[in-house]
Amino acid sequence: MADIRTRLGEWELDNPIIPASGTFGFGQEFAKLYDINMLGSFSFKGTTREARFGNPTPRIAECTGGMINSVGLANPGIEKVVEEELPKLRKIFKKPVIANISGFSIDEYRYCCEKIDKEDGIGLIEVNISCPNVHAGGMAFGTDPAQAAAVTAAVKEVTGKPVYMKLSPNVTDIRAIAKACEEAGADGIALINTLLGMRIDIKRRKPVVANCMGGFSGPAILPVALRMVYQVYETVKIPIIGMGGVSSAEDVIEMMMAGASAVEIGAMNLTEPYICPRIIEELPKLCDRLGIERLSDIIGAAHSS
Amino acid sequence: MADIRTRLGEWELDNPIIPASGTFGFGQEFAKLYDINMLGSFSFKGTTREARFGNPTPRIAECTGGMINSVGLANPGIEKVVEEELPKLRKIFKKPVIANISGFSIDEYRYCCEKIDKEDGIGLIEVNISCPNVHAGGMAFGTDPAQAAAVTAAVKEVTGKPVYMKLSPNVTDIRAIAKACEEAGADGIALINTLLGMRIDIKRRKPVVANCMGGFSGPAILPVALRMVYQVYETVKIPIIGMGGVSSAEDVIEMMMAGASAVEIGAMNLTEPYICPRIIEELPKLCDRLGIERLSDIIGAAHSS
Amino acid sequence: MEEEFIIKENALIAQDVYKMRLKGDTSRITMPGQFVNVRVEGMFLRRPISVCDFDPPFGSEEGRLTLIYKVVGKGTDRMSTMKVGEQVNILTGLGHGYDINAAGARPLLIGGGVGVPPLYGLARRLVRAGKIVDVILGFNTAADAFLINEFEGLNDLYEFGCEGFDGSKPEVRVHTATASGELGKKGFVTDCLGQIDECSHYYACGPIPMLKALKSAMGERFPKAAGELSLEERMGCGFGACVGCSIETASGYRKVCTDGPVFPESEVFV
Amino acid sequence: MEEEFIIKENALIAQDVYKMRLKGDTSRITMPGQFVNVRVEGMFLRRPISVCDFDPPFGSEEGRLTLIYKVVGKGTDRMSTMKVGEQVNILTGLGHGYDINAAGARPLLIGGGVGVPPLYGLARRLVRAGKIVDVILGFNTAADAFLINEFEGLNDLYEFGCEGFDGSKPEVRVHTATASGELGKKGFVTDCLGQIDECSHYYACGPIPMLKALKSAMGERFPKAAGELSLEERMGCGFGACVGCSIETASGYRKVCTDGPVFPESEVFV
Ligand SMILES: Cc1cc2nc3c(=O)[nH]c(=O)nc-3n(C[C@H](O)[C@H](O)[C@H](O)COP(=O)(O)OP(=O)(O)OC[C@H]3O[C@@H](n4cnc5c(N)ncnc54)[C@H](O)[C@@H]3O)c2cc1C
Ligand SMILES: Cc1cc2nc3c(=O)[nH]c(=O)nc-3n(C[C@H](O)[C@H](O)[C@H](O)COP(=O)(O)OP(=O)(O)OC[C@H]3O[C@@H](n4cnc5c(N)ncnc54)[C@H](O)[C@@H]3O)c2cc1C
Ligand SMILES: Cc1cc2nc3c(=O)[nH]c(=O)nc-3n(C[C@H](O)[C@H](O)[C@H](O)COP(=O)(O)O)c2cc1C
Ligand SMILES: Cc1cc2nc3c(=O)[nH]c(=O)nc-3n(C[C@H](O)[C@H](O)[C@H](O)COP(=O)(O)O)c2cc1C
Ligand code: FES
Ligand code: FES
Repeated sequence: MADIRTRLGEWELDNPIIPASGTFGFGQEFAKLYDINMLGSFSFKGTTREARFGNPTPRIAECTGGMINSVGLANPGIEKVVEEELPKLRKIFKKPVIANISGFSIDEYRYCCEKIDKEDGIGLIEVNISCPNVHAGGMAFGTDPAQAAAVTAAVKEVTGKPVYMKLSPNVTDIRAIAKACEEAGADGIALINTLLGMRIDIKRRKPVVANCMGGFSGPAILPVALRMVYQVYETVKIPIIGMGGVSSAEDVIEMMMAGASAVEIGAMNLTEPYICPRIIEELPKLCDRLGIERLSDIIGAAHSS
Repeated sequence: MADIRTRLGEWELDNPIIPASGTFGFGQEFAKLYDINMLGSFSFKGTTREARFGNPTPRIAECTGGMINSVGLANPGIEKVVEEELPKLRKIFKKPVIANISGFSIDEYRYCCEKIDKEDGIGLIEVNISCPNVHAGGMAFGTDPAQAAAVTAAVKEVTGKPVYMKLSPNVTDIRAIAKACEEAGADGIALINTLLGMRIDIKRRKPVVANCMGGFSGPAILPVALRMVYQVYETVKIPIIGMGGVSSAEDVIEMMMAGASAVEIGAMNLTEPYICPRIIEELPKLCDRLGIERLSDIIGAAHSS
Repeated sequence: MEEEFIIKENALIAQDVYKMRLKGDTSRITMPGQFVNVRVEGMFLRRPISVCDFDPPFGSEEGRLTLIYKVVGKGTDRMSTMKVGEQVNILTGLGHGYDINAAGARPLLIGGGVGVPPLYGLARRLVRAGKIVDVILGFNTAADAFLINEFEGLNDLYEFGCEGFDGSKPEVRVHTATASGELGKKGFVTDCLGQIDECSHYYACGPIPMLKALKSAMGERFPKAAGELSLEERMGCGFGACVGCSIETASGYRKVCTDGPVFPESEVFV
Repeated sequence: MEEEFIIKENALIAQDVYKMRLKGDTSRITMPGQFVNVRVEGMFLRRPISVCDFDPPFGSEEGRLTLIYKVVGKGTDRMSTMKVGEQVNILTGLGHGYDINAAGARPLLIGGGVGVPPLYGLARRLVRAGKIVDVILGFNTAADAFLINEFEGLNDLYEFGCEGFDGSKPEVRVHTATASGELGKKGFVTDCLGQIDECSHYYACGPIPMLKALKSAMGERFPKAAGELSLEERMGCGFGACVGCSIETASGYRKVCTDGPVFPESEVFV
């Protein structure tokens, strides 16, 4: 049987499968469905300084091969996450978790990461820089290399934990952003977040989601995600967590061959709640069929040397 | 029965349905399947100064809800298009056609548009600026507002025909590109071209298409296309031809409510060759069901006034 | 939570409205007012549909599940083409349903349009518990109406005493309103409130404007009766993971899919 | 071009290889070596499959179409689960097939693996035209082999004279090679060329390495025989619209889907 362990820097994961932030809450819902300790890890719901309701509803729309969400970082706020969610989580999840942190200012990122830094059982911090920067005209931190670097440097100052910058795909040149994060000290890159998309309700003649636009994800976006992971792998030396549209063991292999050391699965958790355990079961068998002895050997295999 | 005519500037189309460039050749293949005069118009295969084989094969890959092509602007060259294809076309197609022009330098765009300017039966010129600029490091003309404006201004100098700039979606801010084109004199905007994507063959451990990456299109990209058409409609005053993932009469309505005056259909022609006549048949019925008397009334209807 | 069901019936019962009967493991469904999330081929998201009625698996008998849905878009259209014998993948037993224990002696059920189905399973259980149940059903036209006979039928079912109950003779009193006036009272469900003489507790499901009108009408007619309202919201998952379906309530943010879809009337701002 | 077919059979005939028999309008198929493009639910692109054999519609009889395909990925896997009676949407009569008129008296057919199927319909027509046909079939192992008996069977079929022909007694001579040596000659199709005494023209279909080896071996063994090779390329449309399948040939760029899939051996660089 193939060895499906993988590493993110110093951290060895039993397998590369990680439910993505925003699709797995703080683990409690899925813990009722299966033993979540079988996962490589999971990334908890994007957390900000203050509690947030998020955007007005409706905030979900159907698309071919995927969905739009405009949940808008609904979360209980860092205080409550640290004081309530993490202790609850530790009772059911024995592995390190990924802390997904968001913010609307560099200060907010720093504040949240500093809080998380003091916590045990955090495998790494995933810093989501796709939120609009309230201090700089509302363009996302993740769309400008200089701002991406500034967030990276700021959070690196306040935490000793590995910092993975989670990039937005809504950019002209993802390589420039990834490179800027690496140079500012990031320990890894996570990508992709959702594509900005919209749907219109032709009966009501209005956008389907109240917030007009939202984040598009699911199997439909896999080709874009693979392309960006591939590009970033050629650009940086730090490990990559690949995600975007992954829905099968085959897709996991594809993502790793593109350059990912581990793979997150987002929207598919919502419609097929047992997707992660199923992929974890299938993965060693698929490796055997493909003649892969150690999964970690194939990271970046699609690149011509 | 609803009136499904629409206008692109001075040009009145019997209906908004236009097969997209690269998926309809020069009309000959489809003319064997149905009377192509029922179309609003069609956009012919992207034409460059020289004849091009395009990229090496394989250059097609399957995706969820779409496909990747790395055809790479294979075309017979402007000379042959003008001397052979257009005369052949005029025998079977009685409506104005859309001339899709590509280039790798501003000179090349100018050269081709000047040639086309002398031809009859051209409804408008669609200038595809998603090709890499050989004189400026290979980044596409369509990813930089200044370069997009430079191409627009250059071709406007050599032609009196309406010039629609066809934009690439692989950018951080589509509004800035569209605005730059409008200010440089464009008569309209066509969008979106394909998303840059890739797939990996996990058996061969190599990209599926020989050229590594390619253009991703088909129903999967509709949400991104709608979002961009919506954004551009709020940014410019010139008409928009909307495209990207349209596969049904409902999608056509959605695209027009987002802001498109006419709608192109690309990849779907390849897998469902009768898609355009079917949509043209369905459209007035759907309008009736939705209480739309004149299709042109709904252009931009999803925008809050 | 994820179960395979087999379709036993999928029939048109009113204009654009279908009844789908299924067999499978219903053991996770525990309260009327809960819903299921149905996988529909070709759609990414599942489609949430209220449990109209259910029976738990019993011995070697499989569980029974009835759904009633209206074709409003691509997903429900596709559902309407599913065939008897086909397998359907369903997330079952989702959400928090109606609290039967709060019914009191004279519960009142109010349903509008496709809000009617979940009240049927509730009514059946209330009758079984020996209650005198008033049911107000509202539709636009006669062509849209369904389940009226079935609600009436609950009276026959229990006349033969096929279930034990707590003494008082149970009964279902059906009141109908149609906007067109073709059936029952001309008007809305609220126009039937005059026909109700007593109400210990109420249960409602229907479009937001109906719930809004009802809430204020009930406040006047039966100010002491507490109520429960079933809400709808676009859902990403249906089991609490995506926070797509949040609403603001008197007691803070709540997820329609897990904290609801049934909420105490006093909690929700409709 | 777009037709609905009904599946009459979809059976495993060798390791991962299925034979699908269909009924429908085959009138656009005119030459063996053409292909069809099959819509497979859940896939965006259609799947190109060679016509193995076909009969045109005749009177009230529908046309018959046989496809043989190997499961190599998601699309063909899905095809293998299609059921008898199911409807399949197919673009038919695509491409340019084998030129029967060029056969001469002693045509030679060479097929490797899933390149074998299109040669069957060709062989049947050549026999009907009174030819003595040599057929070389190459497979990896015995488990991969298929159609051998059917090719042999073409002899019986025509012994009863059920078709008129031009005088000479037609015949099919089947030569088999397997890389494993389990069946026929151990080795490749080229290793069977020694068994062929005459060749007026040849027709081949198989993987590129086979075509390459064949082209040079034929140049030595039968330098005067012209040949036709069937090529494969990933396709966007299959009917000439997307230029996805272009190749460079001795006479310029050609589309595999419309100018091919069968090309004169002298034209193509394999
Ligand atoms: C808890 C709950 C219980 C429901 N019970 C029933 C029932 O018993 N019978 C019934 O006919 N309908 C019921 N609905 C509404 C039903 O879910 C929608 O009519 C259905 O999802 C529409 O799908 P569609 O693809 O046909 O429409 P489309 O408009 O094409 O759907 C597009 C997307 O919007 C969502 N959507 C559309 N309308 C609604 C809606 N009203 N509520 C939630 N999501 C919606 C769809 O699920 C899908 O994701 C219920 C909804 C909820 C939330
Ligand atoms: C003209 C022609 C005739 C063919 N005839 C036959 C036949 O008679 N029997 C048979 O078994 N196979 C035949 N093939 C090959 C067959 O098309 C592929 O095996 C099939 O498309 C694989 O689909 P998949 O989804 O299972 O594989 P996947 O690898 O999952 O397919 C992914 C994509 O690649 C394409 N693809 C994969 N392999 C090939 C290939 N070899 N050629 C072209 N496209 C490919 C698929 O069509 C699909 O678009 C033919 C191909 C061509 C071009
Ligand atoms: C409902 C939903 C909520 C999300 N919330 C967050 C979030 O809070 N923080 C974050 O970094 N990404 C968030 N994402 C993005 C995912 O983590 C992931 O990057 C993206 O969905 C692409 O993966 P997928 O195609 O597998 O869904 C969210 C995605 C979805 C569908
Ligand atoms: C096979 C193929 C070839 C294409 N070639 C061109 C081209 O030559 N010029 C161009 O402007 N766009 C080209 N496109 C892009 C389409 O015109 C269209 O912008 C894009 O595919 C999005 O529409 P769709 O999702 O409906 O396919 C091509 C697309 C495909 C699928
Ligand atoms: S629908 Fe996902 S949390 Fe309610
Ligand atoms: S496959 Fe489209 S031109 Fe050949």
